[in-house]
Amino acid sequence: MSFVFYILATLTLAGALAAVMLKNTVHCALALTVAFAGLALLFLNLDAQFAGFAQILVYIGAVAILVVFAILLTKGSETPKDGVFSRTWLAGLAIAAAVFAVLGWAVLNSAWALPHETAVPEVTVKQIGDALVGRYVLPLEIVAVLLTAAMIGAVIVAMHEKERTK
Amino acid sequence: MSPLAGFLIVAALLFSIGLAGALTRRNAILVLIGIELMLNAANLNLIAFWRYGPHPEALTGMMFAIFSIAVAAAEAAVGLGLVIQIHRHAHTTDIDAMNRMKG
Amino acid sequence: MLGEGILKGLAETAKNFFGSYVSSERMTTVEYPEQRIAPYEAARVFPFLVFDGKDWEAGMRCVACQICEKECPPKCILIEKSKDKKPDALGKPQFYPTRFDIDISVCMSCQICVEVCPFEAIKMDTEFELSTTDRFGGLLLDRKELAKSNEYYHGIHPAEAAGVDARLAQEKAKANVKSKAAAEVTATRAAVASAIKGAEVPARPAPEGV
Amino acid sequence: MSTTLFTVTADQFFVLLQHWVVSFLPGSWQPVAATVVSSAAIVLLFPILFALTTVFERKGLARIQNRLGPNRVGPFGILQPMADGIKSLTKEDIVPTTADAAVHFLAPVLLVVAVFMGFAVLPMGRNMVLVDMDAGLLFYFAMGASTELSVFMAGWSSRNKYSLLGAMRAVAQMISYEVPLLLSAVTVVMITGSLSLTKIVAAQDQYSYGLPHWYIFTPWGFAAFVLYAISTTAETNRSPFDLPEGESELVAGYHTEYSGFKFALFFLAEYVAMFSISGLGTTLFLGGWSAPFAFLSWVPSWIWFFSKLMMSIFVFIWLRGTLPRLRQDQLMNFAWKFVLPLCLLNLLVAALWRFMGDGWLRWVVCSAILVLAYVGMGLIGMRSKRLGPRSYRYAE
Repeated sequence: MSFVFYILATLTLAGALAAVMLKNTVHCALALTVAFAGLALLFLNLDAQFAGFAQILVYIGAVAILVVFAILLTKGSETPKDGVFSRTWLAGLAIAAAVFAVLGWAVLNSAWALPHETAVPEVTVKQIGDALVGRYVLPLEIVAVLLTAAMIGAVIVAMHEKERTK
Repeated sequence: MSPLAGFLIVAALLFSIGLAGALTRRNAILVLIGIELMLNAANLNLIAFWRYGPHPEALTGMMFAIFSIAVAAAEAAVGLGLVIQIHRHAHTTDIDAMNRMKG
Repeated sequence: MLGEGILKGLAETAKNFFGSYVSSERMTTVEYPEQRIAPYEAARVFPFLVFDGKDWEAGMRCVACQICEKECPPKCILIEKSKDKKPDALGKPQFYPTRFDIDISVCMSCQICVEVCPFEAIKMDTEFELSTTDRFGGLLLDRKELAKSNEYYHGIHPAEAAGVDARLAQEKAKANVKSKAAAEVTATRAAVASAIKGAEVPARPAPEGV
Repeated sequence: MSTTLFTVTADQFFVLLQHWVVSFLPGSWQPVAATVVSSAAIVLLFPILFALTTVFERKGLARIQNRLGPNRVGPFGILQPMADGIKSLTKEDIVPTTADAAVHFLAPVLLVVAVFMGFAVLPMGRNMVLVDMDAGLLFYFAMGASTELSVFMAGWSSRNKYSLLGAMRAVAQMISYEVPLLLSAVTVVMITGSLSLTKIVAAQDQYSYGLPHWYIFTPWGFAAFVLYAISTTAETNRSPFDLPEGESELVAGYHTEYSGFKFALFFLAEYVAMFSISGLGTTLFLGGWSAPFAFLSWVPSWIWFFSKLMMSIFVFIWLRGTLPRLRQDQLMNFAWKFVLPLCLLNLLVAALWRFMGDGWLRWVVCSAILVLAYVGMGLIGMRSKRLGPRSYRYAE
């Protein structure tokens, strides 16, 4: 396995761990961005150029800022008085460890049967465009409608209700 | 261990870290961060299988990942909208305190 | 409303930009230390004390009446009256300030001291390059530094200075006339007095021999 | 196209220079060395251009305001950036004690890196592009999107009410103007059919009876260019949209608590962002490195790219000298209620343009739609704003 993969993997996992473990919520959000960047580089390492740039554009460009805005709007940057982890944190950790054990076991046992074509797939943006409007035109339209609905929904949910607060 | 297995292990680890975050943290936004991580882990799996899969020219894995990125962004927007609304109403983002259904 | 306002603005600034290369009198600023803009007649910075003639101490018009000290809003003038008197321009013995300090770091150039001064002794200067290295002593001007000749006054505010001189000359003339009249009155009174004295002297002996 | 030896070498001068420099290294290292040499050239060239632009900006603004501008340091003030550089280097670098030191330090570094990454895909001359990516435009916007985060980090980490307010305003403005920026670029992609910037410039590099096929000369291209220009001035927090660092209200916005070299880094990042986004503008709409007229194509291609770049920089300065600053709500309304709808309509018009086939009809139809929409939006949008000569209630 290439050396680059190890670096990127450690970068992403370190970012993810920091995003979950840190006390200061804004630091968590910034660590999350590091995880997103690591993932984008992993996508590029897998020669999925379009997905890698889309990931950077969507996640680092928008979702990270969204999370940070939410933290500030809910005054989340002050550390809560009664501890950062919920009371039942041990159970949560156990469940997560169990899930990882199952997944790890599944991956290791089926390692021999996994496909491993090493040919680098030559993907041009034109192919992706044709696929999007060709074979995947229905999901494209559905995602478009979904995004519009989500946008309007988020605005209405987070809007100040004038009448109730009177 | 084939490179694909390596990617799968990293994706599984990322998924469990996200799950741990979602289950153990007290702040609602950190739960959303955990969910984002889990979604990203799924994307990583999709692209890994597409890259090392039998015929990558079908672009199925990558398309799936791109659509999932779009959906995850929409989900994050609505989720955070809800969190902000709950905070404005109940003045807290602590999940343990959100146990009353009263409007 | 369709952005033609923006275009007009852009055209205006473009005219300025290219105009400045074409005609240099559009330039409103000058290269300060080398070139200077001629000072305006009504410009004022900090006050100074006017004196007539050559000797600044003898010719100083200020009579230490301290009206300006009382009227000064930021209280930046300090006057100490002299014990003895010295004759002023009209020859009338007047007090003079042994100490007349103005703190120009406090003075706000409001010109109230000039307006209230009955003796045209304090006027506004146009000298503005007064920066010093030390903050306190350097900005406290004493009597000697404040005193400037009437010619200097004519130099910076010609019209105003001419008006002041005319008024002073008129007062002097009126004073002369009054003093002449007073002199005549004293002379006649002296003459009458002497006449009475002359009359009394013979009168006192006269009653014996009237 | 006179292809005498002289013009070709002049045109490919930098490419040949790069090959010559790289030829000293052993074979296996050559590709890596080539990229290193070109990126070193970019990283050196644009700070120098930044230094020159600060002088042009101050002198240009001065000339607009009928004064001379800096002319003390060096002939005509050319060495002024040297003086500013030394000043910013020697100034003490104060970090507020309550500031979050790591994030405070990281913000300018991340910003400068993100801003410089954009140049990798810009074609600065005939086959003078650092990385000829198939999804070049997408890469460019991905890098552009990551600058907002560093702006926020700067604002939040300096623990100062004004800088946080400035950062929130800057991020809100950059996000709401990023959508029209992308949409106006998408129209060009629709017509060219490719995301790669070299193909976009190649599509514009033809001439019909002397006039170039630049996209700005088509109705949808002109509209997209105007919307692109508006979005770029907003994206780089410049001229009428420089509310986040509005000196009058917010001291200096998100870089209030920065001093010394870190402040100079923010300054550098803002100007280099201006270069890279106007470089993209020239590539998308003004034909990148193609000559304005057929008979002028003997001039080396990179001269055209940089002259168009400096022309756009001059327009930035010109706008800054002319327009007053917009309020935050005006700015946001303008973005979401005027620029975005026009961008969406422009997408429609570009599609119409593409499938209506050649001929004068599509010129008339497209420009008619755009002009009608512009006038309609302008009149309807402005009707409720009671614009017109000001009426003074008290002072006459």
